[in-house]
Amino acid sequence: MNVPVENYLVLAALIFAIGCAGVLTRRNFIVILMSVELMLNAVNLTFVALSRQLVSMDGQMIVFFVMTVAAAEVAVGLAIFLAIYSQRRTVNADEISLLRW
Amino acid sequence: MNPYIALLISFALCAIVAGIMCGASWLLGPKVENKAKSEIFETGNPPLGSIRGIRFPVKFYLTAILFVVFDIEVVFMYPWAVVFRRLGWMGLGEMAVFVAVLAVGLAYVWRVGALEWD
Amino acid sequence: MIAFYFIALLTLASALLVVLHRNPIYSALGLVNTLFLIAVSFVMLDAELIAMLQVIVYAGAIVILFLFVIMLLNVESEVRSARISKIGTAGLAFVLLFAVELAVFALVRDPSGAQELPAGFGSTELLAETLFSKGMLSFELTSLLLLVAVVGAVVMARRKVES
Amino acid sequence: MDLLISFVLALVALLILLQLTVLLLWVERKGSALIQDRVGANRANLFGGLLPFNLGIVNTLMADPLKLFHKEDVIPKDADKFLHWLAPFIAVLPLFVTFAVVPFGDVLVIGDRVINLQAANVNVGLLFVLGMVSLGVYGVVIGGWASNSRYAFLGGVRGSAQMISYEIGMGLALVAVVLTYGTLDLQQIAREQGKLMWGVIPAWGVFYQPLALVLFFIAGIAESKRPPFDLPEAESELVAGFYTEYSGSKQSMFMMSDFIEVAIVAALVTTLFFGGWQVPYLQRDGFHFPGGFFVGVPSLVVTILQVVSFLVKLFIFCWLQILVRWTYPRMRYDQLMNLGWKRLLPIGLANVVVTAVLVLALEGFTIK
Repeated sequence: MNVPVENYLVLAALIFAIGCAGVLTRRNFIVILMSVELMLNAVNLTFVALSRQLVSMDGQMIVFFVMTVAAAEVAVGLAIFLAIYSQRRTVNADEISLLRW
Repeated sequence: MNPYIALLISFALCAIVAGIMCGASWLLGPKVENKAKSEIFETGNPPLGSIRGIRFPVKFYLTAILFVVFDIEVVFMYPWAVVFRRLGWMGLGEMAVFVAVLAVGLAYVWRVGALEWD
Repeated sequence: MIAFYFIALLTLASALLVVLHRNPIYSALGLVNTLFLIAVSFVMLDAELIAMLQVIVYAGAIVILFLFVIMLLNVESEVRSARISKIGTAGLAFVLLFAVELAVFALVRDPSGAQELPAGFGSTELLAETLFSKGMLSFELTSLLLLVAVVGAVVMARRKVES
Repeated sequence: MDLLISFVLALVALLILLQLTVLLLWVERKGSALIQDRVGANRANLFGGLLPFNLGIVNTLMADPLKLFHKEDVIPKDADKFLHWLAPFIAVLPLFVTFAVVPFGDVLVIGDRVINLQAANVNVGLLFVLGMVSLGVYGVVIGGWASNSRYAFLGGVRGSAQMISYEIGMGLALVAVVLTYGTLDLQQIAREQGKLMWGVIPAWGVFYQPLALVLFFIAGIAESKRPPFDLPEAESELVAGFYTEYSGSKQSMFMMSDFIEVAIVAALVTTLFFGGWQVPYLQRDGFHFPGGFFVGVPSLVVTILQVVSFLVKLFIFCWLQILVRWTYPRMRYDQLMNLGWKRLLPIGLANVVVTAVLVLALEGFTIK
């Protein structure tokens, strides 16, 4: 079962692109955050694949931290979203423009 | 042999068994359409309609956030627990700092009353 | 090799489900599925510990958080509008280009012979030793990050209760 | 050949689990009858009760599943059909698979082939169990949401919040166990417990980690949503909670998932704290009693004794959970959350820290 590392990189690139497309086209704030998770995971996959290629544990170690960052990001992101939702009653990211002038 | 192949076999077997068991009623049971039967059950009263639009307290969300954070803490503890004999007091110190910082978080949450249910 | 293509296809299909389905609950389920399949890829890459943590942290915690918010708000499915903003279109084109570029880059590059993996590579012990020596500072900073996340999330979420 | 062996092992693990859950269904009825001074399930019988002895157990084992499988599968009209199907499946599948990493014996020697009696010898087995248990939340959440019923929805929300709260207590209790054994491999943990303390007492986890055992047992019962923690399906409040709108075999899947969780908690308690398949003083070649007595036992008999020992322990802890169920009244929701967050979590953390300090201090003095 020796799949060349390139295949994993291509898979990760595709997942990343899908996530990126989701962020750009979807309106639902929750789905946008989910797409961000997809992108983070695509990066995790490249880290692990390259960690194996380079025979170094550093890649796997970084995945740990990426997971933590993802968790923190989701917790705070969704809390902000809840606070906004209670005032605006919308899940549409386009209508949330507090910081826009 | 790679244990994960064994795990995969186990997974497939369990999926098949679970699928058959879930579908058993659909295969074996009667199918009689009935308007009253397909209503949802609200202890005999006429149902109040769809639940879409019902919202519940933010408490549950706070619980979920705390769960995510402390779950990560526990997850970091597992690799440490495996090798902490080799890491010795140094590793224990690292973990103590980590736990202490998160204990501050727990104390904060406790203080502001996010753990209170009534 | 066949196993890899099978899993890769499933992963991509569920990733597409996340982005394309109108009902956020299905998106969340697609996300769980994607993350689980990525964990399977991790196992194939000899990172068993990371794979299990992926299941525990992502599937068991983060996506649950998403589901909670979806249920907390209990929102109707999004009405899909055909209109995609100009920035969105430009972004999409860019993303496609990026994906193609990455793929070409990854495929064209000379495949350097895969090195022999030392025994015990990817084992819990090795990972933990790296994590608690090289990654010590990041590890401690992580705890601060989590602390900030807890406090921030509690403050933001409770603001809603009072208003 | 290897594939065949692992298939057979997977089948054995699954069959142990299924038999145990169906048996528990009967034991729970008879047990509750015993506690409440009733006769309990005694009607199901073969040949119309013509036999002089009661075949109730056999027939209750058969009759219950057969009856449920022949019921109509009703899906409420506003429900999300796909999710309604998915929920029972996803509730049961991870629990089935969990048993694959639980060792139910040491090794079986046939000719020159040594078979490890464990369906999948994964060396991060404990984390696999935790991961699968954490996937169990999805069945509850999705089941509650898909039915489009108020009772189901409330039950689903309550249930998921309860399960995630107790997962942390469970995780912390297990960290302390890992600290003691220094491995995540369940088979390895079971083997470690074959040693003796001071040459007399078997080195079972319960003697090292009594507090972790209590924490884990409480968290495990709460995780399986059984009384006194059965708020998600509290009959007097929510009809049947998240599976109110289920019937026939899909409903029986949810019922079964409760019993499977009981079996899994019992299996983990056995493996982590009570020596797994270990019989005290039994090594691979026979009994080594303290004081130098030795009784040789053939290898096949040793294996059989170990598997029987595992099953007996498993059953004892299942029975203990049934006793707990019929002993304690249901908790209030605030009590439940307080217990999870304000008791189990701090105690679990303290237990981990104290264990770590003790292990380092003691081993530093004795070994090095």
